[in-house]
Amino acid sequence: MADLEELYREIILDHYRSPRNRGELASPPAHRTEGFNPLCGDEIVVTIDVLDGVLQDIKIAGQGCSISQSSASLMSGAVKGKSIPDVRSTIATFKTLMLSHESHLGDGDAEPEAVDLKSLGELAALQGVVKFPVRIKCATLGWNTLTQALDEAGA
Amino acid sequence: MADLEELYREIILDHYRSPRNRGELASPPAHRTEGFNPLCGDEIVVTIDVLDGVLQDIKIAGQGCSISQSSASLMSGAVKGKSIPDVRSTIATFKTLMLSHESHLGDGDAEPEAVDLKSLGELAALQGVVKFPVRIKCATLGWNTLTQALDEAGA
Amino acid sequence: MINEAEIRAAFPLLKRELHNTPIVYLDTAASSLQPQRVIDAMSHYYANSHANVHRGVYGTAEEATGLYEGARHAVGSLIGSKHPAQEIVFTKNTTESINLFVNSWGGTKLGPDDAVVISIMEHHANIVPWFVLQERIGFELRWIGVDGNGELMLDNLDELLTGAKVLSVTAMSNVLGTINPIAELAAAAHRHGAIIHVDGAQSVPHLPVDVDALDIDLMSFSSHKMLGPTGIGVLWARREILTAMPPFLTGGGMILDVRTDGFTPADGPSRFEAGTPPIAEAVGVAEAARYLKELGLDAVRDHEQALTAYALDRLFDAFGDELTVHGPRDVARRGGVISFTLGEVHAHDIAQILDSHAVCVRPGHHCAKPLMRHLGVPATARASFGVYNTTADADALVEGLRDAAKLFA
Amino acid sequence: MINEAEIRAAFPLLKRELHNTPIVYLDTAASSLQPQRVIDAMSHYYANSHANVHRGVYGTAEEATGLYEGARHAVGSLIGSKHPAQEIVFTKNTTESINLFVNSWGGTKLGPDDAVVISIMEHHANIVPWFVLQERIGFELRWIGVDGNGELMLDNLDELLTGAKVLSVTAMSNVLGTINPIAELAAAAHRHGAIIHVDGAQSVPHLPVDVDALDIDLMSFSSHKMLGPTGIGVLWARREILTAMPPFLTGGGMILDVRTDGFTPADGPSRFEAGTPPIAEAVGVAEAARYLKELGLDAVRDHEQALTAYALDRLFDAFGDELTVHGPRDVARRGGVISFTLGEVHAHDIAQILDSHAVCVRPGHHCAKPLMRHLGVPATARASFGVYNTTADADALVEGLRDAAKLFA
Ligand SMILES: Cc1ncc(COP(=O)(O)O)c(C=O)c1O
Ligand SMILES: Cc1ncc(COP(=O)(O)O)c(C=O)c1O
Repeated sequence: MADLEELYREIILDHYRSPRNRGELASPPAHRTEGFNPLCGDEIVVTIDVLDGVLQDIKIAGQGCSISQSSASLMSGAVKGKSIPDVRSTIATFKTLMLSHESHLGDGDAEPEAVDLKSLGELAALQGVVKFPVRIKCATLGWNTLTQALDEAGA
Repeated sequence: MADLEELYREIILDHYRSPRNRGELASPPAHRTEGFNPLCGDEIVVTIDVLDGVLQDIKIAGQGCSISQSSASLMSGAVKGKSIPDVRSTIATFKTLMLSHESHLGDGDAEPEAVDLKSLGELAALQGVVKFPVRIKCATLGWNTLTQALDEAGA
Repeated sequence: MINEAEIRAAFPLLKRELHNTPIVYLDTAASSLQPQRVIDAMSHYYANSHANVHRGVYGTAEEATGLYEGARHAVGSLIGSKHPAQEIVFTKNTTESINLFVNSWGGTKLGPDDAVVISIMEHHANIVPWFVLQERIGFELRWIGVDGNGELMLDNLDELLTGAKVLSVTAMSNVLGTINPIAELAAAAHRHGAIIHVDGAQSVPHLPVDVDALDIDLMSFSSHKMLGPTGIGVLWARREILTAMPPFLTGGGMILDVRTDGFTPADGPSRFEAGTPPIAEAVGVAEAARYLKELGLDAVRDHEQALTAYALDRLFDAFGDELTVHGPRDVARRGGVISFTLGEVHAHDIAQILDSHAVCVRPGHHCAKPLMRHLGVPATARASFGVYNTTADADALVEGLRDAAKLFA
Repeated sequence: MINEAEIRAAFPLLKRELHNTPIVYLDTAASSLQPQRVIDAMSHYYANSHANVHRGVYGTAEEATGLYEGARHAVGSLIGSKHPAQEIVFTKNTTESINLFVNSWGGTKLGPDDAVVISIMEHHANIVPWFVLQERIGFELRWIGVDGNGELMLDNLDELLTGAKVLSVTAMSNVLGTINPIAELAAAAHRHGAIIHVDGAQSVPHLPVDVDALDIDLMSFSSHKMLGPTGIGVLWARREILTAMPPFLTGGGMILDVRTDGFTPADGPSRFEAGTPPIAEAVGVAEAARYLKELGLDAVRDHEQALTAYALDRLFDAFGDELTVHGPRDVARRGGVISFTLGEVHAHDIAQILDSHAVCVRPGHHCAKPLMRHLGVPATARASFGVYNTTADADALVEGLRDAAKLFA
C-alpha cells in the first residue's frame, strides 16, 4: 500500500479539500475553456486573464476526483503571475513527469526525459500518480485545459 | 472409406453421367421453377406439366454436383406420370429419409420416422447421403424445387 | 442452492492476487469472469475442430459448423426460444445487436411521424443508435422517467406509447440494479400496437428469462457478461420479426446471390451474420449457457439476491448517512448491482483505494450519462455481484471503504 | 527459412485425424489454424487478467486495457503502421471493417455524381456493402476487369479512375491467388485524387505488407486468416482519414458525452469501437502478429511460393489437360491459393472424395460470384496453403484427386 500513500500525499488531499484559486473569472474579458475526461466524467473549467505576456490571473472550477482537482489547484498556484513562456515551460515539465510512464502505452516514439523535480516545487507531490497509469489522465486534465486556453487566447 | 462408396453408388454415378428427363418443357404451358443452393451454387430447374391431377411430364435442367443432379434425375423417374397425391407422398417419404439425420441439426422438434426403403425403389440408393449431412442439401435441392413448382402451379 | 466452494473453484481468475491479496472481483456488471470449462471448450475447439463454417465438406468444417449452429440451440434454450435455429443471431456484443435492430428494423419501419419510447435509465447502447437513426428519419424519441426510488415512472406509459411503434427498454439497470417489469411493459406495448425490444445484457446472466412467458419481440445480450467469452453477442428475435428485417452488415455468408448489378440476401439468422462469424466464441457462449442452465438461474438469482441484501445491510451499518445507494432498497426489485457514493470521496478515489485492498469496483458514469444527470451525480462507484461472490467479498468491500472514508475524513 | 518440423509441432490441430488419417489442412484461405501459443495467450488472459477495458482502475482492468491497447501496437507493427494507437481499429472481421469504411467514409464523402472503382475479383465483402450504399446515395460503381491469366486489366485504369473518389481492391484474390500491384494502384488512385482501400484479408497473412511503402490509405483484414482467433478483424486507416470519419456502430465506449438531446463521439480508434470490444481476441491476434513477425513474412512467402510451385507441377504432371487452374501460372505473381476444376468432376464431389483422404479443400464460389460468372464456372475446388503445409500435403492432394478422377472416369 506504499504506492497508495505516495498517490494520496497530504498535500494532494489538502488541495482537494481546499482548492486554491477556485471559481471563474468574468469572461470576457477573461478566456474560459472547459476540459473533460470522457472516461470518468471529470470536468475542469479554466478561466485565464493574460495581459502583457503574463498570466495575470487564473481560476479553476469543475468537479472530479481528488487527483484531477488537486492537480488543477496546484497548477493554478504554480502558473499564476508567470510569463507565458514560463507557464508553457512549467506545463511542459509537468507533462514530461507524467509521460515518464505514459510513453509505455503511447506510440513508443517519445523517450522519457529526466525531470528536474526540484523545479516543480509543490507539484512534485503529484509524481506518485505516475505509478497509476489510469490516473495520469486525471492529473493532466487541468494542464491540457490550460494549454488549450492559452492556445485559444492566442497567448 | 466404406461411407464414401455408399455415397457414390453406381446408380448415382450413372444418373449423374446420363441424367434422365433432361431439359426443359416449353413454359407455358408447363410450369417452370428454379431452385438454388447458395452455399455451393448448385442450380436445378424443374419444369412440370400437370393435367387432370396427374404429373404428366417433368424435365430437369441445371448444374451442380453428382448428388444434386443424380437425385433430381432419380426423382424425375420416380414421380413422372404419378397422381399429385402420390407425387407428394413420394416427396414426403424421401424427405423423411433425409431428415433422419437432419433432425440432429434442426430445431429438434421432429422425431425421425422409420422409412420404408423398399417403397423408394431406386431412390433408396440415396440413403448413403444421410451420413454426409452437408450433402443432404444437395440431395434435397431438386425435391424442394419440385414441391415449390407444385405449390406454384396450384397442384 | 449454490455450492460456493465448488463454484469458486471453477473460476480460475479468483486465484489471482492483487497487491498480494486474493482478488475480490465486484465488477461483474461490466464483465463476468469465465469458468475453466468455458475457456477449455474454446481451446479444445481451436486445437481440434477449427475451420470456417458453412461451406466446407471436410470433417472439421462439418464439426465447426455443427458446433456453431448448435450454439444457437444452447443459447436459445437458456432464454426459452422455441426456434433457436431461426431466432438466434450472433453479433459481437449487445451494442451491435441493438445497432442491428435499430438500423435494420427501425431503418425500414419508422417514419418521421412515428415515435420510439426508451427510458432515462438506458445504457448508451440503447440510446445513441436511436439518436443516429433519428437524425436520418426524424421520428420522436420519448423517454420514460425514473422516480426517486430508481424505478421506471409508468403512470404516463399509455400516453408515451400512443402512436409509438417500438418500446426499447432494459430489463435490469446496470447502474441502479432496478429490475423492470418487462411482462407488463410488453403487454402495454402490444396494446398500443408497438413491438418491444429488451436490453437483456444485465438480466440474462442473473435472472430467469423466458422470452415466451414475457411475450417480448426482441432481446439483445452479451456473452462476456454471462460467464462466456468476449467477442460475441446475441440478438434474439421472434421469427416473424426477423424474417421481415433487411440485412444490416453485408458481405459473404449472408447472400443467396451476387451479380454485378445487385444481390439477393439469404434467409434466417445468417442474413445478419456477414463474414466469418465468431466461431470459437459461439462454442464458448454455448458452454456458458449450459453451465448457467445447470446452475439454474433461480439458484443464481437467490444467491445473488441474498448477497445483495447482506451487502446493503453491512454497508448501511458501517456508513449510515454518509452512504448513498442509488436504486431500490427492496432487494426483490433489484439485482446485485450496487451504485453508491460515500460522503465527499469521489468514485474514482474510492475505486483506487479499494484496488489497494484487491477489491475491484468500477467508478464512473457506467455508460448511462442521461441517468447520471438525472441522479445529479457525475459518477458513482459500482460494486456488482456474480454467482461466484460470497459474503466475504461484501465484507472486504466494507473494510476497504472504511479505509477510503478514513483517508478522506 | 521455415523449419517445417518445428512449425508443424506448433499447431495442435495438425495432430488431428480424419477417417483415421492425419489431417491434411489445405483451407487456410478460408481460415488458418492457430498455433498453441495463440490459444494459450487467450486462455491465460481469461484465467489471469480478464476485465472490461478502459474504465476500470483496479489491477486486472488496467492489465486488460494495457493488453488491448498493446494489441494495436503488435498488429500495427506487422503492417508498418507508424501510429498504431491512432490508426488500428478492431472490428469483428474483414467484413465489418469494410462495412465500417464504406458506411462511415463512403456515407459522408460520396454523392450521386461520384464514382467508386472495385474489381471483378473482389470478395463479396468488398462488393455488397457498396451495392447497399449505392442504393442510398446513387454513385457509379465501376469494375476493373480480369484477363485470361486471372490478372487485373489495367489498361483502362485511368479512364476508370477519372472522377472516382475511391478505389477499393483486394491485394490478393482468394480464388485466383493473384497478387495485385497495390503500390501501382495506389499511385494511380492518388494521381486521380482518389483514396485507396485495400482488402488485405489474403495478403497480410502471407506477404510482407507495409502500408507506408505501398502508400495506401486504408486496409481491412481478419485475425482468423492470419493464425489468430475468430471474432476479431482490423481496419487500419491513416490518421488524417480516420479522424475525418464519423462513427458507424454507436453505443458505449465511443462517446465523449451523451445527453437526452444528442451525443458527442470520442476521438481516435475508440470512436469506431462501440460496446465491449473483443478483448481476449485482441490478445490472441497480437500474439499471432508477433509469431508471424518472428517467422518473418519473407520466409513465409518463400515457403508458400515454393510449395505452390511444387503443387502446380505435381498437379499438371498428374492430370494434364484434365486440370484447369484458375489464376496466374507464374508463382511470383500469385499466392498459395489454387482453385481448380478436374474434368467433369464437380467441385463438391472433389472435396468430398478428398475428405475421405483427410485432405481438406473447399468447394464453391468462395464468396466471389461475380468472378465465378466471369470465369464461367459455377464452382471450383480450392486448395490453399499456410506456413505449416509441406510438399507431403501437396502429394496427398494429388493422390486424393487420382481417386476422384478414377471414381468419375
Ligand atoms: C479477399 C477476402 N476478403 C474478405 C474476406 C472476408 O473475411 P471475413 O469472413 O473474415 O470477414 C475474405 C475471407 O473469406 C477474403 O478472402
Ligand atoms: C444494460 C446494458 N446494456 C448494454 C450494454 C453493452 O454491452 P456490450 O458492451 O457488451 O455491447 C451493457 C454493458 O455495459 C449493459 O449493462
